[in-house]
Amino acid sequence: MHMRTLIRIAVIASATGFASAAFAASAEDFKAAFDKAQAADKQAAALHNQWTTTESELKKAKAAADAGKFDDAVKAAQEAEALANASVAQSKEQEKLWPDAVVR
Amino acid sequence: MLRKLLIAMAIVAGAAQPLFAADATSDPKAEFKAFRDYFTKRFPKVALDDFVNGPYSMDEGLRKQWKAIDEFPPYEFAVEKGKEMFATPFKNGKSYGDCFANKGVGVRQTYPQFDLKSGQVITLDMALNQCREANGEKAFDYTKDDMAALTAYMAFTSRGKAMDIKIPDDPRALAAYTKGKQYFYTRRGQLNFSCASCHVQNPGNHIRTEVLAPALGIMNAMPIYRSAWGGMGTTSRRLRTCNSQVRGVPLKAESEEYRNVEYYLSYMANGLPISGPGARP
Amino acid sequence: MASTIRVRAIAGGDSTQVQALISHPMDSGFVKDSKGEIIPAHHIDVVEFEHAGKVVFTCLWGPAVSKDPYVKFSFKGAKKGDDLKVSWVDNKGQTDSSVAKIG
Amino acid sequence: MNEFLDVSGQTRRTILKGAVGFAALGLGAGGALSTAHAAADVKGWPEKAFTAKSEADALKALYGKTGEASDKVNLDAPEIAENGAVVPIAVASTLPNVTGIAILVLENPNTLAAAYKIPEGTEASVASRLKMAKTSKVMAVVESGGKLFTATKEVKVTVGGCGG
Repeated sequence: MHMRTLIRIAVIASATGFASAAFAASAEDFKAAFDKAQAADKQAAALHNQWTTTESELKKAKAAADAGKFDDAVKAAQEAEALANASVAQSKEQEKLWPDAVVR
Repeated sequence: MLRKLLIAMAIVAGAAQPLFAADATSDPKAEFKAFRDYFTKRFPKVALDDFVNGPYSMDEGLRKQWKAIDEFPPYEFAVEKGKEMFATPFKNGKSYGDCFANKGVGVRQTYPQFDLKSGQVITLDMALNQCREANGEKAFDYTKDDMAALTAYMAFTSRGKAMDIKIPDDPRALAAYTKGKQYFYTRRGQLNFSCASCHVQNPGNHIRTEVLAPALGIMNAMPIYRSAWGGMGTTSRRLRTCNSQVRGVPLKAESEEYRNVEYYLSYMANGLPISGPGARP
Repeated sequence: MASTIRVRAIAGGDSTQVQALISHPMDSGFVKDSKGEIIPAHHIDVVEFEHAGKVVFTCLWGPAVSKDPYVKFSFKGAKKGDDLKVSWVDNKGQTDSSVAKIG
Repeated sequence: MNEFLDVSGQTRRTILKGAVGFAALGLGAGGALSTAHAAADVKGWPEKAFTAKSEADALKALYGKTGEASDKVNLDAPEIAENGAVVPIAVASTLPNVTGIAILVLENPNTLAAAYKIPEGTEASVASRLKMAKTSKVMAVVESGGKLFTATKEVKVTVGGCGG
């Protein structure tokens, strides 16, 4: 089940990756993508399960936006969002799955 | 991005299928026995008391280097510093010894403790900072050298003493134990590893370049001098490093999760000797 | 601050075994700090062990000796209760010395 | 290990920072080591040997000659280093009249790691801990009767000791 979720996330991520390459992004596009990524990251933080890769993509997005490279910034923000969503999904699945691993 | 997720997926796909039925309730005594049996059956050649030596109980080549290093281990400076700190009174004239049973000598094996008054797990590190604050001193950073030196000295005075962790008859204590267990077996970080992925399923195996330590007795060696750090590290520092290594953002040092997982693991190590401070690659 | 030198010297038979551990960063000059700047080489150059006015062992060390360096050797002619003096100097001119009793 | 906490009582501390001569510490017998200057290597420290890139250059700078392999040089080093930052290496020899022991890590940026002077009455045996940048041959060199004898062993390093 958790396998399938991760695959779904990967597929969505690659699709959005293609989409973002197709047009030139603006500061507004970045802001929208960054806000979404931050919201997802906040959920991960609440679950005490942020990924370091999410944090570095967020930083990358911010740096690209500061440099006016909004295509790159949007792409990084979308990656951050996908990673944050995956970490939230991981936490929710593990909530149910962890007892399976206990040595008995 | 896709590549990163694929890494995570590959690891999920490669993970062993659960061997046991899901059950989130706790029976510490039965789990203690099962945990110990798992390790002693899997590593029949490793003496029970040797598990506390971590990777050195698993690998002959490493063991020889450890023996050479342990002839005069680099953590001696920390033990000496900790001894001096421990003996130096606070500004109010009291000292660390006043905060502990037996003046703090040979008591490390009784930590962490479940404190019925505050309803939470108190680790040795936390008890030391509580002692400082109760006596008008500022708390130490839980990940830095001062705390490592104090705990190194206290561990040294408990060398060879059997870990002696109690779960008082209080639902909050059992809940803390269960939460610690949950933390230990919960996969996290982008690499999708739990503590158990490495230290239950793969002790003795190499991950990247390190030989993984068995979870049984893993807390008995704390604090540790790691060659990779070129210095001492506390339990908090080690746990935070574990999180980073699976690409998870580390929690705050001595956060509730860390204290609970230390409580769980220390209980699992009951009866095994304190070997801290330890030296590790 | 405590001494940077820890010594264990034990007489047994006609020979005395000496082990010493010195607290020193031994920065190689090849490592970068967290800001990406090279940490300049800072290492012990020479350690001398002296018994009864005679140098019994000299270490010449470069930056490839490990942090908190350790050395073990044995020499003849000392007995229990004798003094063994250990001194080091590094490439920044810092020094320390210590006298240990042979046990 | 058990008794070490008592050693400190017998030690005497002398930390002198800055421009202090090595001679000021009364290390009389050193001869060539009798002067020093701040923020520079001690006079007498064989800088040329320690900055040499090849083993031949290092040995020439240190001893003025090169060596030959000998089974009377015993080099004890791990096959796989647990961490390149701390690799325990011991050298011993049954050769007569040993006056010096050196250890070289051939793949390190500078090959000479440590050299030891062995006066009469001191045994031809030394153990220390060295840094290794990567997998490398380690060479033990023993100076005996004015000649150099060597032993070599490869040590695998998976975590380098120069990266911090």
